[in-house]
Amino acid sequence: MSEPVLSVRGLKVYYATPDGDVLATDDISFDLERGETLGLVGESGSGKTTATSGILRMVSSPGRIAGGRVTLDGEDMIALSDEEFRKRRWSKLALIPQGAMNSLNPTMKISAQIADVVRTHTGAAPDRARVLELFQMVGLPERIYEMYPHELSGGMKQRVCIAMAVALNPTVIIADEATSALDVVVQRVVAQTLAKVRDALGVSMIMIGHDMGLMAQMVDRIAVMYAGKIVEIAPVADMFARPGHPYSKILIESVPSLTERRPMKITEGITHDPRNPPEGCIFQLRCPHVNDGCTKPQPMRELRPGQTVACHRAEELEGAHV
Amino acid sequence: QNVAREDTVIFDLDRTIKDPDNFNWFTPGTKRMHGAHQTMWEPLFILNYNTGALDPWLATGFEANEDSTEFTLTLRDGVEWSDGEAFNADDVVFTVNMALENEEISSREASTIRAQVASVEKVDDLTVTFALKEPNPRFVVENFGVRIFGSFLIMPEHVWNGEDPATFAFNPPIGTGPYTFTSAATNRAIWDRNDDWWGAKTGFMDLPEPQRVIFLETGGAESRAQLMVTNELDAAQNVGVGTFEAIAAQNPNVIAWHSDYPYAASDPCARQLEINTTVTPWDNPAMRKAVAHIIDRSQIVNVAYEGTTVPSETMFAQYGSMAPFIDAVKEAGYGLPATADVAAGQALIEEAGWTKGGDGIYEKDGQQLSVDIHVNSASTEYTRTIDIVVEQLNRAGIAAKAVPVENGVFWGEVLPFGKYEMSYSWLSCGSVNEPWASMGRYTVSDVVPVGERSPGFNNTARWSGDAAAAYSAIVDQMADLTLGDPEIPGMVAEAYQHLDAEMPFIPLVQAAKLLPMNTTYWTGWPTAENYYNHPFFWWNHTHQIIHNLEKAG
Amino acid sequence: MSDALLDLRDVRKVYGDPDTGLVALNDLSLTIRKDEPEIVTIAGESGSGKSTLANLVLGFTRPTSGQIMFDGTDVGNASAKQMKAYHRQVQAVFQDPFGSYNPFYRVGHVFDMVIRNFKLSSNKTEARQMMEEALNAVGLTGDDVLRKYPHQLSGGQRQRIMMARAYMVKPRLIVADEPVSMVDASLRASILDVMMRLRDEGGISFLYVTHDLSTAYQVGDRILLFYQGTLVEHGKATDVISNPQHPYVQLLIDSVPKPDPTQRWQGEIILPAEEELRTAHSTGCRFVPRCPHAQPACSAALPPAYEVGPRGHRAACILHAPPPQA
Amino acid sequence: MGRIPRKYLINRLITLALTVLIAASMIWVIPRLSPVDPAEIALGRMASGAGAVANAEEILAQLRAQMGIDQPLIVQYFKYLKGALVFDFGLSTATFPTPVSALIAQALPWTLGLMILSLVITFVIGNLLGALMVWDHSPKLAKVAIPAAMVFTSIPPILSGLLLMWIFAAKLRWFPLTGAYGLTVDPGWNWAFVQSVLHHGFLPAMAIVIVTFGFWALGMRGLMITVQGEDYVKLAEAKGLKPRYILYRYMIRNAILPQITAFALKIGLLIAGQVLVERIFAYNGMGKLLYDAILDQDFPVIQGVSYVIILITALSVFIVDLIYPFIDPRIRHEGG
Amino acid sequence: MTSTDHQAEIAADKAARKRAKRMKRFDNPWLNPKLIWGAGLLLAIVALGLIGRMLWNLELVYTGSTPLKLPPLGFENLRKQPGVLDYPLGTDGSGRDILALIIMGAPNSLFVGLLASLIGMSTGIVLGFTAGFVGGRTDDVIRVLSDVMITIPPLLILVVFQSAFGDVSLTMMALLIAGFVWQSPTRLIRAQVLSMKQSGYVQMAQLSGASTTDIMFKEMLPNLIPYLFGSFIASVTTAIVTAVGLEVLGLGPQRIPTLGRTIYEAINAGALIQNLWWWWGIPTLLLATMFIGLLLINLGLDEVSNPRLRKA
Ligand SMILES: Nc1ncnc2c1ncn2[C@@H]1O[C@H](COP(=O)(O)OP(=O)(O)OP(=O)(O)O)[C@@H](O)[C@H]1O
Ligand SMILES: Nc1ncnc2c1ncn2[C@@H]1O[C@H](COP(=O)(O)OP(=O)(O)OP(=O)(O)O)[C@@H](O)[C@H]1O
Ligand SMILES: [Mg+2]
Ligand SMILES: [Mg+2]
Repeated sequence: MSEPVLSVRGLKVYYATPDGDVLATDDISFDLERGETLGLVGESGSGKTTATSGILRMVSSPGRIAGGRVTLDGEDMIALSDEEFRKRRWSKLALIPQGAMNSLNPTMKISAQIADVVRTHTGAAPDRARVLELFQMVGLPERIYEMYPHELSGGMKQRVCIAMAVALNPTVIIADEATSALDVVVQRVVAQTLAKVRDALGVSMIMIGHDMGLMAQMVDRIAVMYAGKIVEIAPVADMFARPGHPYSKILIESVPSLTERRPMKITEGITHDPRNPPEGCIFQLRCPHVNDGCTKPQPMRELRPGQTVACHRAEELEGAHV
Repeated sequence: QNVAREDTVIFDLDRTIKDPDNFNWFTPGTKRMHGAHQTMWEPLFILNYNTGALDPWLATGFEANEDSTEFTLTLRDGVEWSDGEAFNADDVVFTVNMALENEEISSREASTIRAQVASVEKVDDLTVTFALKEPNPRFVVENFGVRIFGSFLIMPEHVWNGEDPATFAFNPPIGTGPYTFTSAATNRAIWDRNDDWWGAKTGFMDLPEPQRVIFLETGGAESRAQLMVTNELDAAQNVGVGTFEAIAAQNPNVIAWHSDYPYAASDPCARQLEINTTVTPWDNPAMRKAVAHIIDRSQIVNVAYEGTTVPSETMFAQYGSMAPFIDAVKEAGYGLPATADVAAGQALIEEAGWTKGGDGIYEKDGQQLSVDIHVNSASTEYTRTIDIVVEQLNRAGIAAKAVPVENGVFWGEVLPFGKYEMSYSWLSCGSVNEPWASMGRYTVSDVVPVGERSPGFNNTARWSGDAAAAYSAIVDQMADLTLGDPEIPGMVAEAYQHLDAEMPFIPLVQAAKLLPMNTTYWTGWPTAENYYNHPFFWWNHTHQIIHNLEKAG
Repeated sequence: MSDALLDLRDVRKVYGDPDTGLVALNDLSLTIRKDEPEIVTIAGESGSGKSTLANLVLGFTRPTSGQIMFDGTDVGNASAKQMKAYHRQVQAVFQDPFGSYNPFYRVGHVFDMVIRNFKLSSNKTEARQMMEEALNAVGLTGDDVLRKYPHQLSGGQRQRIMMARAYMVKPRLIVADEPVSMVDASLRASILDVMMRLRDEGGISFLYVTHDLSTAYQVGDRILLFYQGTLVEHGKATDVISNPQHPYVQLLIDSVPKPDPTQRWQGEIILPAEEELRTAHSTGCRFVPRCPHAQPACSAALPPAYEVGPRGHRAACILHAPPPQA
Repeated sequence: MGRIPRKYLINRLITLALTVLIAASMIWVIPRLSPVDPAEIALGRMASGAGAVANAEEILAQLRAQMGIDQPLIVQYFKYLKGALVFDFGLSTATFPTPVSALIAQALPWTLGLMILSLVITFVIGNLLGALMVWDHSPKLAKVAIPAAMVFTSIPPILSGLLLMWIFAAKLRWFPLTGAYGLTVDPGWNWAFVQSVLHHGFLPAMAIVIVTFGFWALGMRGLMITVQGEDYVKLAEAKGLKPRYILYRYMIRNAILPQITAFALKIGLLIAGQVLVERIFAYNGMGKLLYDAILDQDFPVIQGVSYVIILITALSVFIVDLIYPFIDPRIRHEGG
Repeated sequence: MTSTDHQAEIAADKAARKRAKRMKRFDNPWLNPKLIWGAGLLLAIVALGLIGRMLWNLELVYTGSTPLKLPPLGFENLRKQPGVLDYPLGTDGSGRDILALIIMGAPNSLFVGLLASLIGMSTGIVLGFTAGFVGGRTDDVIRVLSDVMITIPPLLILVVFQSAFGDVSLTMMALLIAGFVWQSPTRLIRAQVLSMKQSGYVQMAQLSGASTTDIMFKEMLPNLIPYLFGSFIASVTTAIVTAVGLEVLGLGPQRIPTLGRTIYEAINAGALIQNLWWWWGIPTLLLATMFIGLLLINLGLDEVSNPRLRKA
């Protein structure tokens, strides 16, 4: 296997709050291979966006990066100065933000917002043709060149963000819930667009979301996050066929089916206070299979080649329903 | 063209020139004070405040008939308007007739002429005769002599003829003075010397030294003080004594009327407390007298004026020219003491049936002895004086309260209609060289009921009764006597006994103005040592001041 | 029609000018019967008029034309007093469970309000019992939640409490506007389960508004699909979803990502330039600009709902027009 | 965007006319609530100069006629409204019979020119400082110094004016003490005059700037905090744009929009607030005119000045409403 | 092993203690230091007024009750007179004691500000709720009215009142100023009411059969409190600045000592050139104190209601 294009080791991002630190992203590690799409899933608040901002070094007060290492293309990102790192942003590491609806400057034309990132990183503003080429790549009509964000629909804005992300041929694109706010039809169009440019440009991608259905459609590997920790990483086929962690199982099984009506899985319990994670397994308060061993630390371990999991009962529970 | 600072004299202007393009002085506004009647328009005579004499200017003299109903004025030969036309009797007759015929021109001088003159006639080019409606020995000084502030100014017939005097703007203006109008904006007016001035040609007087005269709006005491310190101003309007000392400390070239404390020059209008004689309990002369006893004039001088003026001894302005009359009153025993005699005042109040209540205030029939004193809020000098009077009255047992009102309201609604119990005023103002102008303002002929406007703001105290009638009889007699008649001082003293007994108003203090004058560029300013006239440079007699200025160093 | 609980007749809602404004809901007729409680799903993409319908039924807005009858009263013209009485019968659960709580008060406030205003009980212990019972119905206990502030609860708990609140009023109908779209996948099931239990055990009908077809399939008895304010297809949920007949509904169902990496999307769909055909002037089928089967006749008039299957399965598309009778 | 729809324009024009009409009526009514007779006051003022006036009745009658107050109130009112349309407010009572419009014509250019300029400077400085208070990359000093500087906002403008005058004109002599331009320059479009005007205008302008910038700074601070949390600012950062560029183009550009409306709303208040600054610097703008008129109780002038201030405010609100869609592309003219 | 355990324990203990300390500090957002300082400064001014009234001879605010222009204790004036203990803050040009003046004046200025904005706020609440709730014509009328009021200079109204009544009292002045501070709370509340009307909990209340007054006062008003408080403080500042502005113009109450009028008199008497800095400087300092207090409260309130601003 070649060297991963992006490698994250022990990343910790904490938010200070009046009642102590929120361990929003706590000691996560993963690799992103060249040309691969990695899905990062987890329920709302599990720290997906926070992990992204940690990688992009965009954690602002009250948050802070409490530790960890990020290597991009063999370069240690943590060691770079702010100014150096700024130059790496977008040219190597682009972001399709969560909520593209609000991610475009309302008082700037679409074209200008694409142009300014190109100008900043290459020194020259792109000509009209280049911008239109980008529009075409994501299936946007030419007429939006002169338009302002509010004149576009949500799906179009999302695609503008995609166009912007690929403008500089970055090495890695992080798509943070690029489609969750959209209708299914539009979501499908946007997802397809994303897949198309990814394949055309050969970029590596991290796709963040909580919709397992969409993940099944789009990604090569999946990392499951729960309460700031990654609990399982597996190739997408393995993940759906043989999820190793009870939480992964729940995620997969709670996707309602369109083909058969069956009683739904009900999981009870409330996620722990993110400031006070329990000792040992992070999921123990909601896990249906909890036992005494769960209070011991649960390191990630290889279940089978390519599939790692943080559960001491993984083998034992395999095949069991939640 | 530029004129060097050392050839320029800069006077202070304490208000905006609202309408710098209009030189029709018959309509109200600042159409004269910004240099027009100080440099461009000359008066016929100028009253000398030191000697009481009328110095001839555009006129050379006058004669009156026996009963002072007809006056003949002789004009100076060789006077020219700045456009070269001769100034002569036609101009005088034209201008006076204009005032007589046009009731809508409302300036005070025009109204006065209208009230006094029956007709005017030219005798020859340099002689004019006025027929008056009533005898008035003071006709010339009142109308043409710069008695106070201005005089009736003669306008050029050849420019004004055919114009509507109510609306004519008279721009560009011309005059007979040694300066012509150069430019004006709302905050300054510039006048440049006319080297072809008639006075120099005829030998009447040399050309004045300043090549340029500027009247500059300064924007308040602080800025005028700063301008004075930085030599950007040659003569400033009134400042407080502390301010003057601060200026002088920073710029030793700045002087005032007196070289030492109290620095200030006296103003022709002495301050007084007007008492409405129709309102109980102040309709009782004894009560008014009691107030007079209670007031401590020296405290007013010390606090409100910081010692820059003196307590009034009589109703008159204490100029040298008034000395004979003041002395006569004092000799007769009617002069006022500088300090109070509170006990005497309280005795009078108690005699009138009042007794002191628990809170130290007099009471009668369950009523407190109280008084509202109206005061014009336009100046802190006024309000401070009344603050002190109020304090003094309160301490003596009279519940006094000051009621400050705005200038226009004070003069338009309060004073003339008698809508006050007591008020701060300077209504005995008028006499500067003879006593009638002031005394004539309290005669019974001017008494009207409260709520009607008292004619000419005279006797707003509505003083009537036997004493007032006796007083009026003497004063009316005085009215027809020629100026300087030796009978007059005696008559003043005789009339004054009634004033003293009844006190329709209580003289407080002399008014003073502290005008800083800068000797950095110019010397020859009017001062107590160099008393060619008084120093109010916004008056029509400023011609004299400018002629007296000499380049410093 | 005395057996109709809720009866909508040609209900139309236009925002703005009645002639040129935006038709949020186009002449909808719908009946929910008294005798058999059911979950009626209202589905469609964003902006298709689902919430408008919910608000009309709840009396928050009044229809531009048409009538909404509830058990004999005209909801569109109800007085304030009638409205209060009406709300005893019809309750709601909204999309954003957090927004439904006044942040100033403890959770108990939502119950107190109902009890006080509807005079459900004047006795404290009785009231407490009612709350407890309602909370138990959604799997919670009063001690757990009533003294807490809303932000101290999880999203799922908040939404279940809202269900409990609606249930406590013992209404005949609950309008649930996207009750699970802001709740995590893992908690979704429990809320939908509550809905089904309330239907079965409490005899309460639901107007279940959602854009998520899979949950509609799981819990819905009947489904109505909207496109830009018009009803395009309706019928039994299982019928419609497993066998959609309207091109839009087909596209919709095809676009739902399948949670199976081996069954990825086939083919590519293209969205034409968005163009809304929903001013009051618009005629014809609203789906024309995106429809692969569009034909000139589609734009002429709004197609009626043709019968396309058993048990009242109907679709408003001329593809299903019965062949003209000879 | 683009053309302004006719219906919207008409709508806004009606609002404008209505606002001006109501405000103008109020400034007409208010002085008439006062029990004093303006003619008596004018006469009183005439008398206050010398302590007496002859032919009072005659003058009064004339004053009444000239002021138009001898007519029934309703006639006066409509005459006033008619006059206001063409900026004819009658004659000043303090400097009778100067037309009020002439006085305003003299003062207005100074106010419009320099005072508005200083308001604009204040606006710019205030907003910039407000933005810097929030911006992550501002120097530490700015975050302490700016709030401290806002204490000046509590100082009455006259005092700030006097202190500036005292330090910079009297002591340091960097600037002239008073006036709008030098004594030796000729008004006109020549360089010397312009220079002189700027030199003279600096201190009065500063006096206004230092006491009013805090208002804008505080407002901007709040808006910037909101904008700072917006997703588009975060994305801009992720885009690796230069911080300064983000500050101007993404943050200030968006945060400033409500401030522009506020500026239009405040403009009248700010002009009126300058009265004393204009007075101590003998700077003859609208403020000074108003101040003198207040001292003289010259109601026609007060009315005229107030009317012009009202008109300026209403017009600026109107203009901002019209151009707002051009500066904020999100807003579209409604009703078109 | 045990030693590292022990160390870890100590470290954990330390961390816990630190966390506890931090928690305490943040326990109650209202214990914001800015808020406390701000309120403290204002209370100090009130205390100056209250305690001063008991301890100091207030007769000294009358004209001529002290020597003129004495400097504060420890200074000398231009005439080389030293300050005396009887008048520790010096005296003014009319023979009044500056300490007595500020004891009387500072609470007066605060009073005007508080009263004016109290009235303005109440008006704003009533009108804002009415406009937001009733809507339609009523809303239009209120909007036009507030637009009109914004365009009218307060000066004009004050001038007229003074000429009509000769003088204004503090209360009257506060009333007049209130006429100019109600617009912004009105707008703010109207906007809030409009958006709250759409909010879930108001709809829930409607569904729960709550009456309109209940909805306004029980559901909406409590949530407006932070806004109202912030807006109140802002309008107190505006009101004080307006009041002082008018007083400095000489248009305020004539007979009641206020900070603005003291400054007005100082300026009129040429205090600057006479170096009578205490005459204008001490009232200005008090105004600045008041203003800083209000500013701090405002900033503090901002932090309370907007946690993003709180420092970690
Ligand atoms: N500024 C902050 N202060 C305190 N806690 C924060 C802050 N920002 C985020 N958090 C907390 O950090 C945790 C992770 O948040 P994050 O936004 O990364 O979640 P996410 O996985 O992206 O969720 P979603 O799917 O909703 O986007 C959450 O518990 C959140 O409440
Ligand atoms: N108060 C309103 N005024 C004007 N237009 C409105 C209003 N409320 C809704 N609309 C419009 O009516 C249409 C239908 O809106 P509605 O909220 O019913 O859609 P929805 O189906 O609930 O969408 P979503 O799934 O996004 O909640 C939309 O185009 C919306 O913009
Ligand atoms: Mg996220
Ligand atoms: Mg909706």
